[in-house]
Amino acid sequence: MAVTAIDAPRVLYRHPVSLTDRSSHYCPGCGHGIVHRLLAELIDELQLAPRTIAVAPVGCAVFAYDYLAVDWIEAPHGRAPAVATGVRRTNPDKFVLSYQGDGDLAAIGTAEIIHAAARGERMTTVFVNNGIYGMTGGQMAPTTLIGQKTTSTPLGRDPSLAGFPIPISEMLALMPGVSYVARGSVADPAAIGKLKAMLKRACEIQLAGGTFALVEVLSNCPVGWGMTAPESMAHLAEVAETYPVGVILDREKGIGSRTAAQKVVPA
Amino acid sequence: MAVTAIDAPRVLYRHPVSLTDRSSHYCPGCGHGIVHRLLAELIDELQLAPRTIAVAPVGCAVFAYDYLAVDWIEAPHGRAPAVATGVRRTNPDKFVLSYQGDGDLAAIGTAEIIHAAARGERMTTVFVNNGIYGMTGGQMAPTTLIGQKTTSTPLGRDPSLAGFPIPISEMLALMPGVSYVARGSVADPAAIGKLKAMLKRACEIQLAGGTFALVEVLSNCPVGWGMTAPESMAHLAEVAETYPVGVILDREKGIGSRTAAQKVVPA
Amino acid sequence: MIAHPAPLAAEPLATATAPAPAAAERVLWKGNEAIAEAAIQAGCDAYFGYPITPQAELLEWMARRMPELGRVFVQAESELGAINMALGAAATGARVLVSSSSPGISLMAEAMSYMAGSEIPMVLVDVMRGGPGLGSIGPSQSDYLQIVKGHGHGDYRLPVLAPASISEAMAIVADAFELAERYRTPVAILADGIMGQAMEPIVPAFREPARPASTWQADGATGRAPRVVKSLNLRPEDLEAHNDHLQAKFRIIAQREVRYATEDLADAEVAIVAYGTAARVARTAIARARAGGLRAGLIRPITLWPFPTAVIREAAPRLRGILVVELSAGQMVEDVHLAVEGRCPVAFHGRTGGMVPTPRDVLRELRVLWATTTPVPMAPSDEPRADVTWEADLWQ
Amino acid sequence: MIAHPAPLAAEPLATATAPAPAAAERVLWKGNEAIAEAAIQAGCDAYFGYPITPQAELLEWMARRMPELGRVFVQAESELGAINMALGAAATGARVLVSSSSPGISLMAEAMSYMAGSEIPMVLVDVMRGGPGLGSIGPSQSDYLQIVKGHGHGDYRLPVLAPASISEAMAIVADAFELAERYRTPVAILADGIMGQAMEPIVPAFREPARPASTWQADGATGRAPRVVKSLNLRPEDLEAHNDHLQAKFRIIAQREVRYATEDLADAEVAIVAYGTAARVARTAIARARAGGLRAGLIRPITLWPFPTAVIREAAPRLRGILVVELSAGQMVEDVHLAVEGRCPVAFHGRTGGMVPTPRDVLRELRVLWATTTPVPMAPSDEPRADVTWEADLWQ
Amino acid sequence: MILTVSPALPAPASADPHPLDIAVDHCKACELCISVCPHRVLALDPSVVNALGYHPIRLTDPAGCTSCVLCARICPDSVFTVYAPPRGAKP
Amino acid sequence: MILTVSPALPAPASADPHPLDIAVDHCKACELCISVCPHRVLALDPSVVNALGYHPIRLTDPAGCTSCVLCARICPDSVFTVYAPPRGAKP
Amino acid sequence: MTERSAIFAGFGGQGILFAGTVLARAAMAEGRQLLWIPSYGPEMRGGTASCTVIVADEPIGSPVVDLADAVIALNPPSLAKFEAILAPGGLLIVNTSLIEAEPQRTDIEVAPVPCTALARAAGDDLLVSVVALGALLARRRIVDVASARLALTQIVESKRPEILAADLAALEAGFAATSPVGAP
Amino acid sequence: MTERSAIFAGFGGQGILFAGTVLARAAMAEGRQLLWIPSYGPEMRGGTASCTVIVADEPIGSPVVDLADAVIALNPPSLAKFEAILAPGGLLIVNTSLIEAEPQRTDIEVAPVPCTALARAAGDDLLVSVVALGALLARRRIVDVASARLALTQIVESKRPEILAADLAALEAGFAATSPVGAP
Ligand SMILES: Cc1ncc(C[n+]2csc(CCOP(=O)(O)OP(=O)(O)O)c2C)c(N)n1
Ligand SMILES: Cc1ncc(C[n+]2csc(CCOP(=O)(O)OP(=O)(O)O)c2C)c(N)n1
Ligand code: SF4
Ligand code: SF4
Ligand code: SF4
Ligand code: SF4
Ligand code: SF4
Ligand code: SF4
Ligand SMILES: [Mg+2]
Ligand SMILES: [Mg+2]
Repeated sequence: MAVTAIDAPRVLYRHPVSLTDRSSHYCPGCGHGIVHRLLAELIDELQLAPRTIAVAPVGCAVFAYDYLAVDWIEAPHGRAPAVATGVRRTNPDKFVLSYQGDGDLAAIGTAEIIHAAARGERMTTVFVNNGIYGMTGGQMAPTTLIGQKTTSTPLGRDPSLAGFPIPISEMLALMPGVSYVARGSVADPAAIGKLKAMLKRACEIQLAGGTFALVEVLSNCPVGWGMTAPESMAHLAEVAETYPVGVILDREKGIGSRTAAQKVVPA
Repeated sequence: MAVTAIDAPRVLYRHPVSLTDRSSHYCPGCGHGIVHRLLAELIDELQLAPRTIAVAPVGCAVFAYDYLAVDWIEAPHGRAPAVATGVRRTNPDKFVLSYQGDGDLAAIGTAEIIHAAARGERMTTVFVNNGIYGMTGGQMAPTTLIGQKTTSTPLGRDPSLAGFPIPISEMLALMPGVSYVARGSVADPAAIGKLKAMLKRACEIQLAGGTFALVEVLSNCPVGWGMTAPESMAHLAEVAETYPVGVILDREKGIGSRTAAQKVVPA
Repeated sequence: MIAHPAPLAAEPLATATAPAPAAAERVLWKGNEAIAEAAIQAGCDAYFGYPITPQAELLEWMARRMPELGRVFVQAESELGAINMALGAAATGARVLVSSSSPGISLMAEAMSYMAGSEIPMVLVDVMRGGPGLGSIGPSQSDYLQIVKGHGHGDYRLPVLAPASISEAMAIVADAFELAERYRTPVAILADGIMGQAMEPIVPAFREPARPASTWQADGATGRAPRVVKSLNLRPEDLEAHNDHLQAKFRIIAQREVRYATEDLADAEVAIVAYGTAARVARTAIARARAGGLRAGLIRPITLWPFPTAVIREAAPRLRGILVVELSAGQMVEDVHLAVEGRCPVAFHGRTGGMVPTPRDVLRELRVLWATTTPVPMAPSDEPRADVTWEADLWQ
Repeated sequence: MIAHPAPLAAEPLATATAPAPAAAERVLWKGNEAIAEAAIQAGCDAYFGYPITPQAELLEWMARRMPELGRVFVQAESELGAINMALGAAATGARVLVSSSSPGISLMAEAMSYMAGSEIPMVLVDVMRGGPGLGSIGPSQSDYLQIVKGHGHGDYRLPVLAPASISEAMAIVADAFELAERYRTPVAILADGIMGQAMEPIVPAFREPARPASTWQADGATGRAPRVVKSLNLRPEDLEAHNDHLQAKFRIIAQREVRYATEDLADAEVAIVAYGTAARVARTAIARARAGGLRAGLIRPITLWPFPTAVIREAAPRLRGILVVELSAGQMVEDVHLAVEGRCPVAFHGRTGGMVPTPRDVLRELRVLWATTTPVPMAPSDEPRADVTWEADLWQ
Repeated sequence: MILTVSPALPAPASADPHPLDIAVDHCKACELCISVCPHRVLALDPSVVNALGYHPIRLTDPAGCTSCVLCARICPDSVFTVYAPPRGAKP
Repeated sequence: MILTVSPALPAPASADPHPLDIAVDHCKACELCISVCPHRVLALDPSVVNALGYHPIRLTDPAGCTSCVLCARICPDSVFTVYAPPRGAKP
Repeated sequence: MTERSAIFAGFGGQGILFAGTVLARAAMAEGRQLLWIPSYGPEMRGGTASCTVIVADEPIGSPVVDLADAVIALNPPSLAKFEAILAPGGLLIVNTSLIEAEPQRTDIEVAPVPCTALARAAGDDLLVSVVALGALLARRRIVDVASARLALTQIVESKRPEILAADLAALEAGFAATSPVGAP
Repeated sequence: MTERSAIFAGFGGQGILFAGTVLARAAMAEGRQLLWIPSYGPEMRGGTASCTVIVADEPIGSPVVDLADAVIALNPPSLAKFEAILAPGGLLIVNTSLIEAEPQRTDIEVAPVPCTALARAAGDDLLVSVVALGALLARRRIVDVASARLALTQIVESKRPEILAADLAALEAGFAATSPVGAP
């Protein structure tokens, strides 16, 4: 390795170029900031900035377009996958990035994400699952854990009234049009490292011409959860019991791939 | 067995009481008629007529309320599961029946059916999958087979443009709130017999206080498929290669039950 | 002076079935919370909603209270889910409330048209925010044209109530259920971000409307012929007959259910027409105007449909001009023009996007209107002189 | 006599890029098919739709033609999907068409509001059917209030074009794209079941509007600063500024883009105001009326917003009365009242639910109007005498 | 020549019980029953146009019918009422 | 007494390179970095209120920092720039 | 010639729209103005389908016909539904193969034609409305029968040449079935 | 007494809405009319939050205040934003712990109070707006300080009794921090 002059210190980490200098509106310790930073690092590393068309959700991350220096289109709540489909079909040579929260993707936007996946749209979706509606004040999301207290489940989520957490990523992984589905976490630096690898894979699949790729991120909402940021990160271990971290489907690598047919017991 | 007077012939089959006498508007040989008849038979056998609140879809079966002599509510296209949820929650002692086509349930109504299932609503859904939009003139449905010609896929469904058939029943079966998911067919009298058994199970689960139950029916659309009725029934064998017939989930009997967790490869 | 049809006013307060705070002491509730509790006390059987600012507290109040009372609360997967759950529950005869804010309201257009067509009673609250699109979460009145004119497809009208204070909002909730069931129609309540978020001390007095014996709902064909609640009539002849029936009903509502309040109109040279929060700003501006010797008055529509056309049309010739004030770029002003039909000048002042007109701005506009118009010979007025307090706006 | 702004009319026909049937021989197409092909020839890059009667043939035509031409066709999972795909595609600068019918249109309200707020150009075709609710599939004009007034939430206006013949529909498609892109706004075309399903022989002549150099779309920040296409402005001050910008734009459109046609108006004692299919019925009724000595005329709005207020207001004093004919319970009639402002009596005749007024009915209403009104001294008219053929309605 | 248009519903159950009652005016001539009848004793009747405009089904050979009920199981329009063969009738 | 409000961004990179640059006015005092710092050399500074109104992070013991970058990996607000320890610096 | 309007009505399966299309194409070939309006949607399955064709030399106004010049009733319901809409002196073609009922009006011209029987003779019941079209043109020269023959050929040749002969035979049979009475 | 309006403004974390609520409850306890209007939604995270309280003896009209009787500015942005809205002679309380800038207007009454410092002294930076409320009531008797003490007690006791003492101390500190000048 080349000799470095003592007065030119090596930089081990610096603010990514694609991440703007504005201080974010996110609450202290919010995982959205971590995910934004990882995406900015990847956009820099893969030199995607000039060819990316990103779609912003309605959720706390609606302001993503203030922080990631690429072209953005704001989608109505839950419709990012449809908006991204329109972008994809009319811009075959661009990199299409869609960013959604769990209320956005797994509640109001259920039909849109499932059909974008069914069509095998060539796009990369970042799905930030913090188990709550952060933006609107901490109401239950479809991903809220059983027993979890939210402003719309004050006594904790009771499945008999409010239903069960929805395994949306597993459902998406059932579809032939899907190339990659993984679930990562921002719980700690190690998990964040793995998460970045998943995100990178999800981007590279699109760049290689692959179909629909999605990374679910187990993230936190300290405010909505009524915890300190460190507490909320620790709590992600419990979340992972309902939403196990790992690669759910990597069709190319033969991980988790399965046809619907294999799951039926003939009558 | 009691002696029967020669002039009092035993009736082996007769028009069900709950099936009205109006001749249906369905095309010749349409499976909806068969499914209606089976439901009428079950309503008679289980004496459900006085306590049933049924929800009609938008599709050829919108007229179901003219043929099954129970209370009906017409739902907007795809929203039957939400409408049925409203009925269920406010009428705990009634029998809630929801009837949907594949366009209605698996396209526009994707979010509603998935979340009714996620909430584990105590209702019985009949899902008539004829792989096409019959009512509107034979356009592609999410369930249309690869290569199948429809009025909106004139050269046959090309997955790279129009996506893949969606395994919606298998997806529903992933959810903890679901008790029963099965796929039957109207291909021939034997299949119709099995189908009736599935429908009966789906009704009895609700009557026993169980959660969400759904029976997918592989049905035909001779007009939309451009086949004679007998040809269309024969074609169902091919359909069953993409949509295998059988019980997908019977939680009580431990068939097909699986938690999302079991399907993840830890990173 | 408050105008409302005798029947509703005549009805005695039903004692609330759900335990309510002792009517004696005042409570400090947000508008969203007050509306929710008023619905509960009005006998609401089921609430379906989806979170959105600035109405989230309404949903959250229901999330806590309804299960306590053994009633139905469902946070739906979307506004589409919520409004269609409401359709289903209401079609079985349940008393149902749904609430949302502008973008969510837009998603309910199809189902609202279905309910109007199927004659399903239900109450929808729109706590309006700035638009268009995602807009802002600030207070607004820019859904007027949507809710009053053209929300869903097809020929139908929607009774729309617009409270101007939290107390009035609570009274209006009971009236909304009553109207909905009396006429078998969905009814809308238009509020705005300030109405939803502000707190006023309120006397927790409630009313539970009697339930009409209804013979239409699909609640299981026990001992009777099956019923169908539907909007489909494939034969145009049948659908036209149904539309004629609906139109006849709408004409009756238009005749019987107009509600509005007037203040200082008797001797007014100029009048403001405004509803909801805009009317409150107008009220302060009018007070300042009168302090400065400019005789201004207020006409405050409480029902936006049916619109108080007659009172405006009757007052117009006696006025130098009318100033319409809205939290919008100019929506209700169309209905004012339809009422005035050129009988006097009509000016407009509006703020958009979450901004609210200030009393100072409105006063300025009043002065401009006064200065740019000519005096009208005072006709003997049939208006009572006495000013009206906001409490008096309550319909009990 | 056809009124339209110079700019559009002045523009020469661009030669269609997609191979079109030889302009010589006439073709027999359904309205739905003609509109679809006209869009293709106008340079439509992408179509997103969802099946619904009576517009299914439009989607099916696109399903066949667009892939042939290497362009984008997607049958969405729903109208919500379709309109949001359109939002995405159009936000990158593509020329996009979406079509549906009444119930499907209702589901597009939110996204339409977003597009208006985000200033995304796009053309939406509504082939209206009988409502409310599921209604019927018969022809109707009962989405007028929805599309023209209050479809989505928030303060925005939508340019709305209403063809009365298949040929005119084809010309209007090109104009719609041009308007959409010139003003960065969604534009709607209102047709009805008959317009969509009927066949007329048409000369396949097309126009592809030039593409404005646009500097706003999000198509990848190559060699430039990133762009954001959005409608959110959380600070009310910002959102109000944006609304002021939008309103200024709408005022310009209202000034420049009014289109209408008049027939037999010069010497008319009574006039019919009607658009689309209703105007065709009116035309036959007027011919029969004149054959019987009753001098009737026609004012046919081609743009429903901006509405041809001026021509109606100007004609009103010279008329015994105006008869508004619609396939609805009375929707456009509100705008006619706003234009007339009491200057002459306004009568209404409408059929609903898929029923269509007959020339006989309209003639009867004309006679009643004539008989119940008083003559007006003929003022010298600025209207040209010559009758106008429907072909002349085409804007090239 | 005038083709017979069948009388309106309900088709009167014939006095003397035989294997099948056929609600002629409900039949849409889809031929599903024909395709499943193991004894091929069903056929459309071109001499009749029923109320729906179809040539309805006819039992060509009552004796050949074993009352197996397959036709009734598949008929989408519930056209058939099936009776057991008279006692002592040979299978 | 007046609490110091830190200067507006950007925080000037100090001339003499040390393990960390801290963009003080981006810090929201969430303490995530503190929770992951293996050497516990980070703490909030109560004597300062930054532009966002928080007591921002401070490197309490520059010598104790090993430039392990964990703080930067988890910081949601990208507050840190991390430099390698100077040559020959003991670990 | 001024506007002429004809309404074909019958069972969904009787080729109503087809016959209307043949008439429309014939009119277009003659350089005429025309408007072809179908009944559409699900009611076409079963029940009664209808198709209105208006042919004229000037631009056509109203797409709805309240005074039809000709009604072709191919099944009982359509006779009941459309007899009333005929203009005085209008032509009513009755498919006597399926319709036993007698028309009520006396101010119209009735042409009883066993369309279904003739169609079957020509080879297929489904040709019934082509037969009726032939009969219509024999009584009312809305278009020249030659133009109809041409249009029929163009349409059928491309899709199902094998049945062209039968189609043409049906047209002739209908044309021959009723003696040309009344004004052209 | 006619209408009196006060606007509290500062960082999201400075307890702005809380102080407003205490004032509102105090006014309600006194049987007055009042209107409490928060700034709401996501902008409350970071950025500047504000809360308007109007107290009156007659029914209150406009919820928007264009002539405030008092503004409590707890951070630099809120001074910039709300100074202009003060009525002539209005009271401006400036949190000198965080705000170095000087108010521009000369026609208003300025009360510099080191609210944050006093709050910290009382036990917690977060009590800053309670301190400010105390200062407000010292200069403007919108409600009796006793009512405020009562309201504060009622609210805090139920939720977090352990911090009640500190809250009351903060109120007193603020009240003591500025000598009662100007009209009650
Ligand atoms: C149609 C519509 N419905 C509701 C809302 C209100 N809303 C804004 S964000 C949001 C959900 C946010 O939750 P999530 O997607 O999980 O994102 P998070 O804030 O948790 O990151 C909702 C319901 C809206 N803006 N539009
Ligand atoms: C909102 C809306 N969109 C579209 C339609 C038109 N439409 C009616 S039925 C139908 C789909 C029918 O397909 P399916 O659900 O498979 O039922 P099938 O007719 O095949 O039994 C559609 C798209 C509608 N009525 N409403
Ligand atoms: S509310 Fe939750 S998700 Fe939203 S910014 Fe705050 S912490 Fe993050
Ligand atoms: S169109 Fe298809 S599904 Fe509909 S009735 Fe006809 S055959 Fe059945
Ligand atoms: S199955 Fe039924 S409808 Fe079909 S031909 Fe046989 S009897 Fe007729
Ligand atoms: S009962 Fe069996 S044998 Fe008799 S007709 Fe029916 S299918 Fe044929
Ligand atoms: S993680 Fe970042 S924002 Fe949080 S305290 Fe550390 S430096 Fe500040
Ligand atoms: S680099 Fe490592 S040691 Fe240094 S402060 Fe950050 S976490 Fe602590
Ligand atoms: Mg979330
Ligand atoms: Mg189908």
